[in-house]
Amino acid sequence: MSKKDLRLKIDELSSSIGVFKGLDIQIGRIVDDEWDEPMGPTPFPSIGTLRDWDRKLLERYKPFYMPLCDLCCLCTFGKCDLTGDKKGACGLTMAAQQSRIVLLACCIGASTHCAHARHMMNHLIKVYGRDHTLDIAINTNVQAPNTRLVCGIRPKTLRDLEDALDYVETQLVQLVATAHTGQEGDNIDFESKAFHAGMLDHVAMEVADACQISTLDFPKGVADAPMTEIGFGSIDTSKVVIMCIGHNVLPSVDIIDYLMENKLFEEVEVGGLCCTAHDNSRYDKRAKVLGPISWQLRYIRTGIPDVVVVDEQCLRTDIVDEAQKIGAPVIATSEKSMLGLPNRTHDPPDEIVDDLVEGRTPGVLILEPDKVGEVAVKTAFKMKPKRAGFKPLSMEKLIELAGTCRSCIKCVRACPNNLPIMDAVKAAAEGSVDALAEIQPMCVGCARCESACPQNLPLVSFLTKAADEKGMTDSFAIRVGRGAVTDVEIREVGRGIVFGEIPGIVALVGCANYPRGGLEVADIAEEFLKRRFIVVATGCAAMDLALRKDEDGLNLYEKYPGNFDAGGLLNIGSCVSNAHITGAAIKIANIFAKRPLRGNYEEIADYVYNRVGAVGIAWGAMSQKAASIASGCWRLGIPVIVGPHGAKYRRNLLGRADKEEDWMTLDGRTGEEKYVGPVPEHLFYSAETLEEAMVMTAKLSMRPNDTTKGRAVKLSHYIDLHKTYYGAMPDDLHLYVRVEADVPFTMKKEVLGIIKDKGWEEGKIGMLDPTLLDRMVRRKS
Amino acid sequence: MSKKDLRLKIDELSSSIGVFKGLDIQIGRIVDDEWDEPMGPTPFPSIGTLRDWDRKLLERYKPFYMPLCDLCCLCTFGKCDLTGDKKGACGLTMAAQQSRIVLLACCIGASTHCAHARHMMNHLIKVYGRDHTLDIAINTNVQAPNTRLVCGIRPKTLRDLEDALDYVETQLVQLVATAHTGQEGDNIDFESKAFHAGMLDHVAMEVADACQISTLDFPKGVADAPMTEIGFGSIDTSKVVIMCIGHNVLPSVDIIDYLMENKLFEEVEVGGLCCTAHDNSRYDKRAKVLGPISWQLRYIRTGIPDVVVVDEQCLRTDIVDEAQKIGAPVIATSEKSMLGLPNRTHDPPDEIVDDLVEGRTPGVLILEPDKVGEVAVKTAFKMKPKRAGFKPLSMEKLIELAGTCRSCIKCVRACPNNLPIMDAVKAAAEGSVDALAEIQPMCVGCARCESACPQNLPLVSFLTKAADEKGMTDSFAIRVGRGAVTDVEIREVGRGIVFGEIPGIVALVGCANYPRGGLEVADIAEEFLKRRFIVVATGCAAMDLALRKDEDGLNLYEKYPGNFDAGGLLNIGSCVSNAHITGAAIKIANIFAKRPLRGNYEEIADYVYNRVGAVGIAWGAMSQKAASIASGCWRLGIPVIVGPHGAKYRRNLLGRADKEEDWMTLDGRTGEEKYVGPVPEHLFYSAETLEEAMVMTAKLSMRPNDTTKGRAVKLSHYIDLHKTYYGAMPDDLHLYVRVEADVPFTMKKEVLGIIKDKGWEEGKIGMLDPTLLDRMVRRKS
Amino acid sequence: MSAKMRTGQTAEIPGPKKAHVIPQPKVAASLIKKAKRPLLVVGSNAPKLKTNDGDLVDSAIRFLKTGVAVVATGHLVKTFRDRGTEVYSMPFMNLGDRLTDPDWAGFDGEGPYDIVVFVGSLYYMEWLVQSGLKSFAQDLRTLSLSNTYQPNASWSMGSMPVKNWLTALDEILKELEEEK
Amino acid sequence: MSAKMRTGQTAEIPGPKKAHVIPQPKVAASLIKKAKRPLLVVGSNAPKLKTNDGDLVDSAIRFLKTGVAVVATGHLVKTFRDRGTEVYSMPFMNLGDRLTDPDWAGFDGEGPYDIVVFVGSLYYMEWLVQSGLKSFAQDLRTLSLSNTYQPNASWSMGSMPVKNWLTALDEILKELEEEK
Ligand code: SF4
Ligand code: SF4
Ligand code: SF4
Ligand code: SF4
Ligand code: SF4
Ligand code: SF4
Ligand code: SF4
Ligand code: SF4
Repeated sequence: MSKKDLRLKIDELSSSIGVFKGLDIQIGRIVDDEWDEPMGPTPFPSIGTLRDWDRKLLERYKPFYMPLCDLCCLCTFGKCDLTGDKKGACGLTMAAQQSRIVLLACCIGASTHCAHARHMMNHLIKVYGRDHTLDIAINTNVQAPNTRLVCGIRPKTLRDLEDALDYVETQLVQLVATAHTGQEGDNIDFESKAFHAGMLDHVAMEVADACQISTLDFPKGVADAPMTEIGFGSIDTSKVVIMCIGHNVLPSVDIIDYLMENKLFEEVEVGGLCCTAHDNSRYDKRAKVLGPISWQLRYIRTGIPDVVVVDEQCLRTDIVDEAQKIGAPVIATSEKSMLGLPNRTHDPPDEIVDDLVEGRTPGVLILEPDKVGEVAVKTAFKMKPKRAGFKPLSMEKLIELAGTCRSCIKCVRACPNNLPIMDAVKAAAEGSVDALAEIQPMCVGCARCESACPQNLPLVSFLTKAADEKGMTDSFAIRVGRGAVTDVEIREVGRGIVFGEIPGIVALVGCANYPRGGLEVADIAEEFLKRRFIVVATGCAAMDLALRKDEDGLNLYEKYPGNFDAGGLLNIGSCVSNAHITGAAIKIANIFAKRPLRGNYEEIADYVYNRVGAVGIAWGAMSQKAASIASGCWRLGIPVIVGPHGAKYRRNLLGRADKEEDWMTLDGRTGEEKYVGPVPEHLFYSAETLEEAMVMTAKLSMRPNDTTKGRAVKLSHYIDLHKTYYGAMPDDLHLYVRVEADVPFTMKKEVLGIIKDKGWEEGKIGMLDPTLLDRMVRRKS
Repeated sequence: MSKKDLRLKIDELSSSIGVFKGLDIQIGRIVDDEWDEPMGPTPFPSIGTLRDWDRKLLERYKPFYMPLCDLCCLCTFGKCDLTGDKKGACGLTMAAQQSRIVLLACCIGASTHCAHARHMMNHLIKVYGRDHTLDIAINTNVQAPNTRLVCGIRPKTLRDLEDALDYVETQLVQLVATAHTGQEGDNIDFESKAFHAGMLDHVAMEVADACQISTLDFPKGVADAPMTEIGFGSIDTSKVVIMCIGHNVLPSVDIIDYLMENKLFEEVEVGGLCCTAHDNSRYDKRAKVLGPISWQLRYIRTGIPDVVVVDEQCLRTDIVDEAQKIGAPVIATSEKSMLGLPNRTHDPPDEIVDDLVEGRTPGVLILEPDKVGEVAVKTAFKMKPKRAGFKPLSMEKLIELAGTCRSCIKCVRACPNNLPIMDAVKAAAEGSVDALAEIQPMCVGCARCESACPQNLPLVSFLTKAADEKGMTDSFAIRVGRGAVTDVEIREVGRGIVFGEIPGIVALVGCANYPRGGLEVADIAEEFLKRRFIVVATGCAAMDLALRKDEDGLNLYEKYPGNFDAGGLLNIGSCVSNAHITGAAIKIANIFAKRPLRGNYEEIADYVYNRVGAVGIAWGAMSQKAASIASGCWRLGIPVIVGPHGAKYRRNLLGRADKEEDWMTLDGRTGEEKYVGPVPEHLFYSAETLEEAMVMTAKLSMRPNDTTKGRAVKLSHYIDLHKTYYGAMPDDLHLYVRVEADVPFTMKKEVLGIIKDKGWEEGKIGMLDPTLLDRMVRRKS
Repeated sequence: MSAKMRTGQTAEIPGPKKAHVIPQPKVAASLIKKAKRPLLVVGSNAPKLKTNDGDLVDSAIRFLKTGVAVVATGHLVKTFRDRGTEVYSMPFMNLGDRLTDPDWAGFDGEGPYDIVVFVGSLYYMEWLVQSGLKSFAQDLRTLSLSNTYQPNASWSMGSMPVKNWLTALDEILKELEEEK
Repeated sequence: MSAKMRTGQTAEIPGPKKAHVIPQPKVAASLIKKAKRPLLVVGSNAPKLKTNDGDLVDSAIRFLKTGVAVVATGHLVKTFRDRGTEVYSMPFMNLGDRLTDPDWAGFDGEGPYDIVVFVGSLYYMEWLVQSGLKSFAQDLRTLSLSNTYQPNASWSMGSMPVKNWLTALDEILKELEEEK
């Protein structure tokens, strides 16, 4: 399958059926004839193709911009002051500049996944061949739903995935170009382009995960994926310790393979941070998960790792300096993160090991994954005894150093969360590290406090030591990433979701830039698991929710099953596995509702938006990847909630519940336009507190298509959560109750009383076959 | 030719030689067997392949960073304070962040050209077919030298160019990914990646220009390309006026074709701004060039255009508002710049015209170039009489408005060049617009003054009106863009350039963000033309140098010939034509010196760096494209000078003439390392004044390989310019005189006296077969 | 530069358009007093901030009693309710968005607010919302009463020690109460 | 905020690390006097800036006579030469770069400068060079003597009317000359 037409002119060709001379073959677009689904209207959409759909959403959910800076500094005309109604030297407005930065962030995010996919693909094709068959999930025909939906192709081999990547790359370059000075000028057009980047990102992520699942034999959508351990306590420090950081599993695979082949796994701990950890454990459950991105520094400061292997994305960019401090060599493995290290790809492994062990270089760059295993393992074995003398910060030293604090409060001002470090340091100087230990779980490990400290106090080490002292460095169970949701699962729950009887799907995704620590993610998960939502998780969030045990010593992974059904808790996998979450929504439309998938983006998005009560929560969203992942959800009509730091993405997309005219929706049966209420109220929303986020999640799970039974279930959760956290009934119930039957049975009297006081009348809010697309009306008539 | 291997499995194939069933063809990489040049070491280099070469350059030319901001604001961990030795929450240093922004700028720039190329290519293939033969320049075998050098392919058809674009896109996505939080950490690795983006940009530009030259029959490297007119005076305002802005010629081509087919060209003026103007005039010399980017607003404020057609890049993003003010409809034609306008691509032309003429919409979006011509022309004809009533700012009104100035000085503080607008406005209030008229040529037309003015005075209109009043809006000759330098020309001048007898090639390129007006570009051009350098120009610079006449009423294009030889002045063309400038340098190595070209980047760059005395000057460099174009020059070893605003690119790449050890160079004959003097001294350099830039240009034209005769010529220019502008002999001549014979004959005594006082000794500075590459030594032995 | 200009977080730099520093509590009080429809926005940090009245929620209730409309963001309204006081409740983001709409007639539908006073929010979140208002609600006057300078407001208290801030807050309230 | 803190161009915002404003000419003079190896950097705008001595080039020559080393950037050295005075000459960018090198021993090879004083440069170019020095020559003390605040210097004159600036410059020079 190729997206281009093709002409071959070959002087001599020898093939299995004979030898041809002067062969001249011309072939147009080669399509997959075996796929009987006809091509939809928008295969391989370009940057403007889905603009109308985007504008429909963006008219409802208008951007509220919060500039992170008054200026634009992107060209030498600048810096330009854009405050108020001032324009830049290129004519740009503040609104356009904010959306331009959103677009750039989404482009960087999507490029990151796409580049990662391309890099892996090249390697995997070398090893497994271009014709390697894709095998992504058990019991599943609709593999790679994002790719099918967007590209209109049905990938069967690695080769087919390359076509999807080609397309994503071409489009991303178009989008990045748009950010050039003097191109796009309209903020809504910028937003639409950001949506495009997000959609592309989900294709890129799907490709990345599809190729690694298929070749490396990761769990293929199984509910009972194996358990492994997470947390500092999971590492047996008497063993040799290799720490792997990043997102590209290939170098780690080589480490694991080398350990297996050489029967050394018993003597070595392979601990990962960030998505490499997820993917290592998907490859071999003996690989341990140390924790999310925010734990890198913390873990290095323990002094335990004997060698640090980094690949790409979400690394501490000062990792070489930090590893040097504990005498651990660094092995960099990606052209994207070369970290200034000498390229030793083509040198004999033993020479490299020798140079690392002798400290002739703080680290090396090895671009061939097949060489990383040997070098990393040999180096680690030799370093272990050499490093035996390393002493991490002692309690005495901590207290002594704490005494030198000048009370300048620079640490607090530098801390993204304004954590009260100064006071804790002063308490430590008096001998008590309780305050430090209390801070530690809320610390995102960024070391800005250290950087700002005029006394150069190693404050992150202070926190780590204090927490350790208090026994806060435990080990927890984590089910390894299972990958996609299977067709069979979709078939079973589709109805419940679409008609609202399963109250919703809550997706806990993204990074660890939490306002008050990662345990809040466990709080959210537990709240919605108890309420029998389906809870899916990926990336750092899938790790953080594991980090609390109940009285019985069990954590959420141990208490809730891993299948895609009400009350299920699914670790989907690493960041690239996020594509399976949108993929599940798409498959509900395709498999359950039989909507055509192929190149049919608008109809599917319209379906998901109006019928699938899914809500994404990226409580600690930090990165450009998080931005593009969210953006891909928006275009598909899935609302996303972020924590307070998420407001730094520069805008929210907010609906106006008070404007009836904003919520007019077509009835697919009649073509009539009807008010459906503000469902879902927002598309992108930054919550100030966890409690606010939970109540909002319940509210955002409502959809116009809910049956009365479904709406009643959803309302009951909304009301219940609201009562708990806001201390009263919600005051907007009149916007969500369509008919009396929508009201949860046990609350009927109370609710009807309230809403009638607000002038509620039955039938004002329509119950219909909801769609935003004109052409969907005819389809039904 | 395809960069991928290929497998075809076709159930039934009918071809000219028969019908095949069950055909299964597997083909590996298909190479161009007719090209007998063997493949070099680095075809299709990835983002790390040329890192060693980059590091060689970057060790000599270290970045001097000038942060435009103390902070990083690229993720939600931020904003991070990076001043001093502080690090961001991701571990990033200030140096790394600055180089990361440089990389991002270069990626945006290269993406812009690549996206433009892809967009044109798709259209041109539709019209001309994928097999359309490339025909880029007369008397030329080495077509597309950048593509040959970088990709190792020899493009012959549009199809072949697509392979180059595929590669560029893949690489750009890798580079953009690198800018993600937590990927690259080393500033020099970021710089190397920025070089990579620059190199890719030259391939993308070459592809873009190659495809339009070949299909639209632009001048193909002819010295005597036709003359057209530039300047406001070039437009006959009694005619219907269509104004085209941007960089993509296709919609304008359709306008011109429509005028031709309907025999309307006599009644219509088609005036272009920015590169669309260049390319329009390459297509048909009857198209007029209004001026560079900075004249957009100015020209609109005259009220003359009847319709404004915009395509992409370098637009005023507020063009719709501005056009509205003069009652001219806007036709947007690119998905990249949709400007919030309704998409009317699929509506009947007359309906669109009607809506525009009746003012039902301020503009429309038409994505099919084939429809733009009809709509633009018909609309313009109907608007002309309707707009007859439009009155631009009158002198009385100007004076009246000027009287309302509050003397708040906000306009001056907002002006990028601190032009004394307030005083000029106050003088105008008193009745004299002389001061306003004096400011106008130095004004970059950015309207930041207007934007800042609390009285909302239309200051740009003030300036335009005042200048018009003083008769400063003339018309000038401009030779249209000729395209590539031909092989024959290269053969003729190669020797003179490589041995230094032609003192140098000065490339005047880039945008119009001048510190003191565009006429400075004419000053530079004239200075070096008189000195018999080869002067090549593109983009806005090629326009600005036309804008002054001498006493005899002649401008530089009229006084100097258009061939690539000493004293020649070449308008190469639009921004994408910049690839022909690097292409010429590459071809000198290949054609004159017979160095192999194919996939052989390092050797060719080493050759150009050490032997070809080319200097780029982007006096008004503004855009991200200018950044990436310059970056492509750096990797090839061509130094670039920018004006003072260019320092806002955040860093210079500066050599240290005082450090002998930095200038050690291998002798290709012996392998010995010798000191060669600081030639060229800098790689990227921001000059404060024009005079400084001119003296530096002469200095930077020296190369280690200069013959004594060549060095003497170059030194004589350097000395002469230095005496003129610095009032004395340079004090660094001892670094450039290698042997007595290097000293210009007429200055022998004086110079030798001076340098001997400085301890100069003959022979200390080596004369050798210079190379930075170890492997080049063996090659010669 | 005066210590008062120091921002609440290191990297939060004031831009070309910056808040006026409130020189004295009286000035803040008179800004509020002069307004016809003032709105006090109380952020979710309020219960953690001790004041002379107890905590910032208690102080906000004092504001309410002087006739200033009060809205709690996050889920803070529960704390008010727990203390027997009903105030408006709205997510901070929604509120920021509504305030950029000149047609929004306020919680009571009586018309737009003419001064919006902020207190008790997360520093960076208020910074951002104020930034949105600075550019997109240019006619709205905003006042930040935290003890750290908020550059994006129209007026802001300067950064000051907690003790001074407590006194200042008290003085403002007293001024408002006197008027009553 | 005090008028003195207003930057020379609207969008040039002071960052977290900002120049101290020189409260009085004397302070500037004493900073220079106390230095062992002061360097005055004179930018290419100098001839256009009229001072009590004639123009800024003339004033720079007065500085030179008090023993301060002077370097002219751009091609300004010609103006000095035309007036019969020899000063150092170096492109502004080069100079910035050298100043970040702690091993650079100055124009006379006698060792690093301990205070670098700027005057007469294009506002934005000085802003940028000072920014480079702020982060990459942290131990270098810099002083900007223009009449607009330069936030990236260690010390800067505040923004002030030209008249006041002329007087201030004169006072600084007189202080330096007295010492001689
Ligand atoms: S891109 Fe536009 S707004 Fe930004 S700095 Fe350049 S001219 Fe100013
Ligand atoms: S490391 Fe922790 S305590 Fe320090 S600044 Fe970062 S979040 Fe705050
Ligand atoms: S920054 Fe360092 S010295 Fe200052 S208060 Fe914090 S710990 Fe103490
Ligand atoms: S946009 Fe960011 S980098 Fe640019 S000036 Fe503002 S804070 Fe600084
Ligand atoms: S990318 Fe790094 S330096 Fe920049 S804001 Fe994010 S954490 Fe801070
Ligand atoms: S339009 Fe001209 S005068 Fe006005 S700010 Fe721009 S450059 Fe200065
Ligand atoms: S900004 Fe306007 S009012 Fe102020 S000085 Fe300039 S022209 Fe006059
Ligand atoms: S030279 Fe610069 S401003 Fe001019 S058209 Fe090209 S990119 Fe635009």
